[in-house]
Amino acid sequence: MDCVDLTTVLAGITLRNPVVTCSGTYGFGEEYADYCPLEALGGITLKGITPLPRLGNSVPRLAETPAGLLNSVGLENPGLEDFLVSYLPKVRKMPTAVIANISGFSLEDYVQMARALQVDSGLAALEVNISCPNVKHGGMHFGTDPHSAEEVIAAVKAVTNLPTIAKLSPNVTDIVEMARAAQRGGADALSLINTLLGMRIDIEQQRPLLANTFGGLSGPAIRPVAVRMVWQVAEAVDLPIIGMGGITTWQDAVEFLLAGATAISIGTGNFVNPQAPLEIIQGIKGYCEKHGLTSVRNLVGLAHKG
Amino acid sequence: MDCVDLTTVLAGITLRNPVVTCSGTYGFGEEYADYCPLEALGGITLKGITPLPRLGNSVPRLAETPAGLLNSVGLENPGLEDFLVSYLPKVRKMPTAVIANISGFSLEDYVQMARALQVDSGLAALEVNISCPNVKHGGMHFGTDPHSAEEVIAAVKAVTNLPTIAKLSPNVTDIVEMARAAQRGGADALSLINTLLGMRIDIEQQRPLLANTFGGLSGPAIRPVAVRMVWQVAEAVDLPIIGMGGITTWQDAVEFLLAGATAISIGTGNFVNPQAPLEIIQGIKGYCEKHGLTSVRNLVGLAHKG
Amino acid sequence: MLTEGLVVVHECLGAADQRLRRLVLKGPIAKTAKAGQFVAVLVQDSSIPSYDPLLRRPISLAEISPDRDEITLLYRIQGRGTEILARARCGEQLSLMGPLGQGFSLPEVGELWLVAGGIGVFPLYALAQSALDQGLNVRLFWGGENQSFLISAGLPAWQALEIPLNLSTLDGTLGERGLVTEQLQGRLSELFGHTKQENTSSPQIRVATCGPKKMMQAVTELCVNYAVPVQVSLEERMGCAVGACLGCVCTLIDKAGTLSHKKVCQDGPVFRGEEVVWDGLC
Amino acid sequence: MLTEGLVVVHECLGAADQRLRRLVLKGPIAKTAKAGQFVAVLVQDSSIPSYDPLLRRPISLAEISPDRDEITLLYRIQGRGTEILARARCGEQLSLMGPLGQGFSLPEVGELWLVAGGIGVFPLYALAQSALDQGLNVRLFWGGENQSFLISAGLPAWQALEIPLNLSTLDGTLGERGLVTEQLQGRLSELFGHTKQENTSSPQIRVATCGPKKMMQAVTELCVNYAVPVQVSLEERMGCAVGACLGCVCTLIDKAGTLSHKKVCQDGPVFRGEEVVWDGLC
Ligand SMILES: Cc1cc2nc3c(=O)[nH]c(=O)nc-3n(C[C@H](O)[C@H](O)[C@H](O)COP(=O)(O)OP(=O)(O)OC[C@H]3O[C@@H](n4cnc5c(N)ncnc54)[C@H](O)[C@@H]3O)c2cc1C
Ligand SMILES: Cc1cc2nc3c(=O)[nH]c(=O)nc-3n(C[C@H](O)[C@H](O)[C@H](O)COP(=O)(O)OP(=O)(O)OC[C@H]3O[C@@H](n4cnc5c(N)ncnc54)[C@H](O)[C@@H]3O)c2cc1C
Ligand SMILES: Cc1cc2nc3c(=O)[nH]c(=O)nc-3n(C[C@H](O)[C@H](O)[C@H](O)COP(=O)(O)O)c2cc1C
Ligand SMILES: Cc1cc2nc3c(=O)[nH]c(=O)nc-3n(C[C@H](O)[C@H](O)[C@H](O)COP(=O)(O)O)c2cc1C
Ligand code: FES
Ligand code: FES
Repeated sequence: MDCVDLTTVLAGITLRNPVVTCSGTYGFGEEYADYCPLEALGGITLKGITPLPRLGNSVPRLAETPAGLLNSVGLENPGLEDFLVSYLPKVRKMPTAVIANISGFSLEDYVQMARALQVDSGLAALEVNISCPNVKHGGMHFGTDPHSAEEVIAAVKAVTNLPTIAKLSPNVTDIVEMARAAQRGGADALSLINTLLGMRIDIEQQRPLLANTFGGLSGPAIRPVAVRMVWQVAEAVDLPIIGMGGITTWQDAVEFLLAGATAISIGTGNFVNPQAPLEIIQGIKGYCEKHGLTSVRNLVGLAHKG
Repeated sequence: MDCVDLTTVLAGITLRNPVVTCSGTYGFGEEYADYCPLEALGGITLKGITPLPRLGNSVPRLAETPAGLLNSVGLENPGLEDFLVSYLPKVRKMPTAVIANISGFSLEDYVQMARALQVDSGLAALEVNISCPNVKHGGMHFGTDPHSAEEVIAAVKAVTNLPTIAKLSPNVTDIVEMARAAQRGGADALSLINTLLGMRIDIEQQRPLLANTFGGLSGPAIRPVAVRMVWQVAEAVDLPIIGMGGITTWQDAVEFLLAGATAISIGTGNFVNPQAPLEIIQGIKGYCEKHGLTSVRNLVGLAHKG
Repeated sequence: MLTEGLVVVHECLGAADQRLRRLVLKGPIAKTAKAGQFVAVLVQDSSIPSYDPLLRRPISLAEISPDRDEITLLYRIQGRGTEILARARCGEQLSLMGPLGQGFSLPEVGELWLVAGGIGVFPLYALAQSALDQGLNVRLFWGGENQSFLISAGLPAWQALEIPLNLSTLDGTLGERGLVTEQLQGRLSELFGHTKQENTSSPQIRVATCGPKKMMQAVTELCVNYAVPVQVSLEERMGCAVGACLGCVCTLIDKAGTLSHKKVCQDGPVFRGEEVVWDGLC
Repeated sequence: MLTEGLVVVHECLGAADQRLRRLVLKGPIAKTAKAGQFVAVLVQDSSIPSYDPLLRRPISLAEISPDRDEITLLYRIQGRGTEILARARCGEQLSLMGPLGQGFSLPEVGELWLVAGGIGVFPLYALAQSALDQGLNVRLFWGGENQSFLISAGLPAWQALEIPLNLSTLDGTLGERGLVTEQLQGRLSELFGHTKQENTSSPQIRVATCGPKKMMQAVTELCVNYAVPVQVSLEERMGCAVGACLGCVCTLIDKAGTLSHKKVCQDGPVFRGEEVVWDGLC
């Protein structure tokens, strides 16, 4: 029988398949509707929100690099209140698992949002972004200091009944230490990785190309770093991982699953091919069939055993 | 007058021009002789050496990634003694500034090599690699802990009269902190950056593609990270920087100079185009002419002033 | 909509040194598109996917022919993306997202003045065609570097529309020497005199403009002075092109003075000129 | 030497489903190259530089024609690099580094047996030509998947050399069914009997082999058993291709049992089979 079970379980949520989309690249779930039916996806992650509305950074916010993309959106978002009023009602109706993504500048910021987002909101989980490199104060601190990371995750866990996913920054010396901190804080799962801090200079203008000087590097260029971090964390920490960073093809997705990710998430890849998630789901299925696996869950971490 | 002065001064050494080649990618200086005359280069950096000979890691040691290259050579080298006997005599005759690169597994390792390498050896400078990510023990420690970094640089400085360049790892939370530590240790200059730790998985074999699992990521993919680190360190630390990471064209080189590098170094780019250093020297010259600069030194850090 | 466009024409537009290209694509987009909208083209060397460049390129629709299922894109080769695009051959399929964005809105009656700077003229051609189809009076103000540029960038096609043309070149080799805004200003003051006014009895004029930011800003200021409604077509670097990444925002200010961000790709690229905050920082 | 090669022939070799290509390049390399050496080809889509793939591809010289300044490369499309290479058109220039490596050494007199597995036959063709030019007796042992493969991969050209051919296929559609090593073993034992020996009075035979690692290892073991000198042409992933990066090492063991690393690109790709440590770990 060549029927493959694509469902996967992550932090207590059952996903239709292991393919999710990344925060900040998929808007609030409606923007790509013409390209990729939500009901086909394992889940989507919403744009990161903060307690208060933010206009974000000036343009230019985007710059291409070899096989990569720098962005300095700077967490532009409508703020918690408007999110609850204008967006959350739609989320309830979405035919897939919806993960909210929250960012903050203080412990209280995170707590305020986590308190407002509960199982009855229709969300499947809460992704706690402690890693956005675009915000001058706050973000980086939680993402690079294990003690703060533990504290913020614990504080979120204390006030929400939603499964909590800690999203970690790759801009650290020791990703395993950060993962362990999130685990101690009570995280139910980990998202790996956010963007690498980078920049480009416009050599004709002789100044940084991004208005904000620095930006987060995403896309295929960072994939080897992302796979390595997923691998290291999978070896050391017993939490499910959502792997991301440069996935554009099903082969990339399989690489993350073999490295130990339970699900994978597509960000920049959507910009290149808005049907990438669909093609990746098919590709993973085909790969399982070819290798005689009856469930995609059997793929997870397989490369560690060799 | 459109004549441009390409000479640059770095840690007390005058370089014919700011274009150097990276350690580990240019052998011991002779391998590329048919492709790129040494006398055209600002300098070359030799393959990293250790006190004892090393066979390095198993093959495969190389894997391509999008716009990048993973390597896990693992510091294969003939060891200090053979280096002194078989290679150093040739170095004396080389018509360019030659920088030796040393790696170690203990403070004593570094001291032993630094003691053996002095101004009278014909070398122009010593690059202390505290960042090689391929060695299971040792390397990473010096490269990621500021206190150890300071210690090892100070120990090297104490026993050699050669200008000392600290080569830093990008796999850290805070590159500025590491640069400051090297400065406290007495470094005369900094090399930024070594490779990012990454990996690839062979999805057919279902195991890591490199025999050593992890490798160092180099090439254009990492350039945005390298430029960012050069920029950050140039803002914070008053030491000349050799910028490297993904340089393949003169435009890339100019980007690093504008970010604050006094010289630049070409690694993986040589593999793509063994005449890249020559083309880059010409390109930098042309850029200076076009922008009315009489000396390449005027380019350094220019993008910070905008 | 994600769709393929079959390359049916891909040729040099005008003098080779202008590096302009005309690309006609057959596909379903023409059926639903309107002037001012754009497509996001995957620029890749044929069938082997590459990440270099990574992102699609937004290109405006310069002509829309629903009867023939064809859209025309006009572009200048200016960087890696367009250089690779320029290699697409007839018979190849290009991956397109589109039609994207909101496009221009046409007045019911009256006169439409198009004000173009350089290759900003391209999307205005589709607009001119729709406006003429609808029976509006159309006039083009167009400034460019020199005669060679204007002729290369489509002047003959504009002449074929038989509408009044006010041309300017920087070097005076064609039309008047100077900026397109000077001609616009001249014409506005001819009609309305030299002072600001809200004279609703004068002809119903609307302006649509596309070109360099500084020029569109100047056009907007002139129009605001004369109380002439103006639509501007903005450009910004794009990631997703569908409103999902917030890469391409512009800043608007409403009558109450409140600043907000809009997405050029989804809410634009066409905006009401009076609402645009031109210095972009907020 | 960094040089350009003008594509004068680029064609399908044999059946399309074998994905084999024949590429003839005109340039100075032919003047100095010898059999067993290789070139490092930049695989890029024409003039616009790309990092995808980043590295050059090493390809052996399958024919060297100094009189016409031509080298022939034969290759199989197996991945991104060769897929892009396959798009080079006649009249284009490819950037080449070469000739690289040390190549085979030919005996003065006697018989040269070539043992090829699959497309490992390609570099052996240039060797056969040199050996025949030098008046040596040449024999080919060649194993492949099936008849279609052998015919596609150049059997007619080998037949034209009028040398003895011992062919095997896995499915028995051409030559003997089985492995090429079985034929080699048969022939060796015919000549030397079934036991190990150092019989220097039997014909002076030398073996040169290229193919999958496991096959070359087996060939080497057979040769060592019969005290026949064997040269093997190794493959390893390459970075610089000139000995500067240490990416491509292989492990050798000398008579004293000392292990050392050699660079396949610079010290090889041809090595004495007896010296190769086949499991590669040290
Ligand atoms: C809505 C819209 C419509 C456009 N219509 C046209 C058109 O009809 N004809 C035409 O020639 N050009 C048009 N452009 C600009 C076109 O997208 C860029 O000129 C094109 O990307 C040129 O860059 P390149 O890819 O060759 O250069 P590269 O150097 O490869 O570009 C590098 C990056 O900068 C971005 N970029 C470069 N220039 C611009 C620009 N002016 N605006 C936005 N992003 C830019 C690219 O998209 C890319 O991400 C339009 C842009 C937008 C936003
Ligand atoms: C000395 C030498 C001579 C060769 N001669 C020939 C020849 O004459 N004909 C031919 O068809 N092939 C030859 N090869 C192999 C050829 O280089 C690879 O087959 C080719 O790189 C195929 O990979 P790709 O680029 O299409 O695949 P990709 O998937 O793009 O390759 C990915 C990476 O793996 C490397 N790689 C893949 N396969 C091999 C391999 N077998 N050996 C070494 N590296 C590999 C590539 O160089 C690249 O770095 C030779 C290899 C070496 C080392
Ligand atoms: C334009 C853009 C905006 C992003 N915004 C957010 C965000 O708001 N919150 C967050 O946690 N990650 C954000 N990210 C990071 C992505 O979710 C993802 O972790 C990263 O891009 C790596 O995946 P990729 O290479 O597939 O894009 C953003 C990325 C991009 C490209
Ligand atoms: C094959 C290879 C071997 C390397 N070996 C060394 C080494 O021995 N010592 C060292 O300090 N850096 C070593 N490096 C790192 C380079 O010197 C350089 O810092 C890095 O590759 C980034 O530059 P690039 O992107 O231009 O290659 C090596 C890099 C490569 C690709
Ligand atoms: S390009 Fe993504 S929101 Fe406009
Ligand atoms: S490929 Fe660099 S040493 Fe052989």
